[in-house]
Amino acid sequence: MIYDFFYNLTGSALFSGLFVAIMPLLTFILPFALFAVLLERKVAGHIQDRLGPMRVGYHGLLQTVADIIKLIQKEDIIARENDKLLFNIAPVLTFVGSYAAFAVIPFSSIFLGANLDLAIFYIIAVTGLVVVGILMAGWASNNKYSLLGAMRSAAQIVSYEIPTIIVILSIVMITGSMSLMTFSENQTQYFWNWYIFGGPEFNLKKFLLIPFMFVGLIVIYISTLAEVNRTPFDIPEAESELVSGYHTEYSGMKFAIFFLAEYANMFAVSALIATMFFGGYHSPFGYLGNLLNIPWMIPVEQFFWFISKGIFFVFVQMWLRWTLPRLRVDQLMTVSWKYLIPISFVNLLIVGIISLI
Amino acid sequence: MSVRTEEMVLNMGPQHPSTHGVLRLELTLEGEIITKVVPHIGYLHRCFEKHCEVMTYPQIIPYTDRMDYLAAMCNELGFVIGVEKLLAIQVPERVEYIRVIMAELQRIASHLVAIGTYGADIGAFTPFLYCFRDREKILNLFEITCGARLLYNYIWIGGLSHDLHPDFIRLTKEFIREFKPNLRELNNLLTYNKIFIDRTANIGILPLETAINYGVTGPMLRASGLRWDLRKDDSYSIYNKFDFEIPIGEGKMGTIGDSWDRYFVRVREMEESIKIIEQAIEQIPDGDVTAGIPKRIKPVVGHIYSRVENPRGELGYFIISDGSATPFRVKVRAPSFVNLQVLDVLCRGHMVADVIAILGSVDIVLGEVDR
Amino acid sequence: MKSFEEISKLLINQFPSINFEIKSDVKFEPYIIVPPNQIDNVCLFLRDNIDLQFDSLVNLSAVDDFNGEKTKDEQGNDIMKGGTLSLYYHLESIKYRHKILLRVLTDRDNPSVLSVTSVWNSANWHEREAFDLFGINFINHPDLRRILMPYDWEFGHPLRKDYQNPEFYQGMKVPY
Amino acid sequence: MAEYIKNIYSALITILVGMKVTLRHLFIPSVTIQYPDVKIPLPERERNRLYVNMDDCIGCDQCARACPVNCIEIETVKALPGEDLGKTSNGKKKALWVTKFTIDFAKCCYCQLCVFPCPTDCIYMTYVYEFSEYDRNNLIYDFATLTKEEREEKKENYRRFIEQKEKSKSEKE
Repeated sequence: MIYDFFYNLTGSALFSGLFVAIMPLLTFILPFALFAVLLERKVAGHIQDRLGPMRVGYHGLLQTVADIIKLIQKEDIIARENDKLLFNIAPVLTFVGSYAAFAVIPFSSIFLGANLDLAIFYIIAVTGLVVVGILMAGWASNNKYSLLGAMRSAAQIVSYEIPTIIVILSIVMITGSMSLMTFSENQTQYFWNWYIFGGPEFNLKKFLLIPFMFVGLIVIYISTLAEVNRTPFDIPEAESELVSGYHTEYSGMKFAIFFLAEYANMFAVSALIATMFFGGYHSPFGYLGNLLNIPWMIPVEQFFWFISKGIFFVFVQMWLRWTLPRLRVDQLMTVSWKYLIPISFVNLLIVGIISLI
Repeated sequence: MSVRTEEMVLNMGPQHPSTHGVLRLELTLEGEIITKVVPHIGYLHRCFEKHCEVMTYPQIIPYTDRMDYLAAMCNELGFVIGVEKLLAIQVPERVEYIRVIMAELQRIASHLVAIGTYGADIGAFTPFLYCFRDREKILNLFEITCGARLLYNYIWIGGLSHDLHPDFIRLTKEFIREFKPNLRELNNLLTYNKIFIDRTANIGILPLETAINYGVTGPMLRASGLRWDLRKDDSYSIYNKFDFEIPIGEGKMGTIGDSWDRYFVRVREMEESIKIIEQAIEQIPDGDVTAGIPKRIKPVVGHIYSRVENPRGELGYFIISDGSATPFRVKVRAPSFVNLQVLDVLCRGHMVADVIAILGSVDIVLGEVDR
Repeated sequence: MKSFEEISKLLINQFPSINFEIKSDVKFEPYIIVPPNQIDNVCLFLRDNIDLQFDSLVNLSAVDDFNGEKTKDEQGNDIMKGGTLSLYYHLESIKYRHKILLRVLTDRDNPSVLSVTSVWNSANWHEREAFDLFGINFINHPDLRRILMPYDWEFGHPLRKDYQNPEFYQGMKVPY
Repeated sequence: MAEYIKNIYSALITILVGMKVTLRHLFIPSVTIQYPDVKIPLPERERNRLYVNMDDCIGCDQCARACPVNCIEIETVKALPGEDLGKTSNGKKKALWVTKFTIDFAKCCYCQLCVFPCPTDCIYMTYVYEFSEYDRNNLIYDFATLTKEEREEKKENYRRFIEQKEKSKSEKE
């Protein structure tokens, strides 16, 4: 959508392609990251009966801006023993891994980077880059703790990729296509058409699907938690054991990029779940735009609903972080291989059978 | 074909976020599994025993606070009971009651720190702040009575420095009323949490014979299944007037004597301490607390070993007096110093992340280990 | 639950060759003086005997009796010659709840005692502390090195009564 | 298989219970205060910085002896027979010039052992707890009220008074 809009506006494929690539970053991820860091600290504070940041700005609203400024003017230390090239590429790679996924996520019917038919396939491939970035960071910092942290998180992300893919497969089976746009289109207006409640058509299949959709949701939510390295799977930055894992040696702007990558990844994953199960940018109760028949109002409403669903899931991730203790590395592997993968396979099998009816 | 893994020595500490103070653990690892743990201590050695040889008896009490700084009241109580035995003086009834209330409040506060930091070590940060929020109320109680929040110098030889504050009793009742639901809430949040149980059950199992042979005491010994508590077995002060039971490890979530048992024994001990405080508040008599304090303390020549149930174990003072106003020698049997020896036996065959879990369940305070 | 007399009688007829000194008139806690080279056999017997079963070493404290004759060294601070260091062993039986106090005397100049770590493991660190702060050498102790003081502290043993603080330790002024 | 199902079930239930607890706390008002703007009122037995009321101090050195860390240093000069030093608030006659009364708050451990033995209750603890300094020596507070010259002068005429006494005694023999 946006690409064609800019293409016939400017006529040059290069410029419009470039602009489409930058658009999500400038308009969405940076403000979201600013907001998410503050939200995390406020949520953590109020869960623990304290206030969270209150000093900078009214009720701490400018806290993240202050953090960013602090990190920018901090010295960017590169140790003598570090592998310079890898050390610098690592943070960029982890950020690219999560940022590239935004290209295909439909924020609303018109606001979409590129309408790929293989959108889901593309997202899974791109988020694989994050593993490479983390391994690079761990290896390049040339210190015992970072190496241990990097190896652990690489093993964790790879082993949690499998249940995610299997659950995505079960959704793809139902909708028949891999493009996120068709996912959202199928789950039209009202919430009972969402996939979590069995999809758009009214028949026996819908009611049979509901329990397995819930199982799928739980499995994919847990495994995406692990992919984003959030509690209870935040072993790479396990402060108490490995003194914050692979990004121990990073400081200044590089550390800020790692931080940004984490929050971008968090939202990408929540957006994915919202699109797959909770009807993407569709509002649960129909559009105000239709009632007052103002046509341009609908995309704005869709944008709002999409953002609120994403932020709700990000909030649940934060809520989990301040409730649960951390799993050990081998327990983490048993959860993935012995519990999540078998369950998701069985789920896939049953959903497959149901979708044949 | 066994994979030849080359041994890797990992130094944890002395300024590591979860070693509860300045303790350096030298771990020899094979891959992720630990083969040997050598604790290096002495970073916080302030030669308490050398100070005692030049200080008069009342001047030593502020020093005893600084040994186990999380249970200062119990340290003072141990020393003061020893000196009172040397002087063979009998303390008025009201002083005994206040000392029991203060020791039990201090036990709850110290266990709250132990449980809070244990949760934080495993990764759950929220229970740590809930525990410290409750502990603040106890510190306020201490503050209105004797003025200080952590190191009190409140229990003197022959009496106390101040009498109870007029509304101390009301505030203590209020604290107990608020604390019971908080304790249940903590259990829901942490104790029965499946991830917490997975991280602590069957980790660092301490069999009873090894525990006794290594001289381990306190919640660690009780978690291994032995009902041994100095308040009942070697009853000092007026603990025989209160009925409370001694919780021991039953291996509910794993085998008897694992880290979960040590944690859960401390949680149940807090409930018992509340029972003691409630009974003590009802039966507290009136009387003057500062009358019995002797002006000049010159005990007769002799030696005495007095011991007290500190939240971490048996705290013993071996005091030798040569008749002068300063003790000839004071040797302290610090519970954390003895309990730390078992760490090597507990950690064998576990992973690095478990060392943190085991160290948290052993609950040591470095001020007491290094003296 | 055995009283002090019964235990000392049992000890005497178990080890006729060793001459124990029974001190029961001492203030507050009677004790038995055991020669340093026999301490581990005595402790092994105390632990393994059926009706004694002293299975836990509660406390092991070293004391500088400072009873030699005082002499002045060149800087004028007094140095002790002769005299004894004594070790007090507090033993307790968890089963029978009875307690006993043993005392071992070694001379101050080169104190050496048999280690009881083989009997109770808790003695390991207690003995290392006694070695570190008093200089008592424990024979066949698993790894006898300093525990509280820095490992390379070569200015003597701090808890002795005639201990002098060094001026500098690795370039740092010691008396702050 | 039952074990497998039980694990999953107990994991989900305990996580949900834990989340219920933290959700409830999200709406409970926070217990913390914004320190520099809001300060907690201190109880009246609070033990913070010491204060010495010098015109009550008779220089008896009880507090210095009672202090476990020897952080109080007092030097006094005997008053000459003729001099009148005035009375303390509770009517005790003062006989010593206190030329030096310093408390080193870097060493003080705030144990309040010095407050109790003071006969005229002139040393007591105040509510001031924010007195940190950049330089450790600024923490040595000097409470003596005599100026530098007066201290020299007191020492001077006391020494002269002693010599006079020696001279008169030696003349008497």
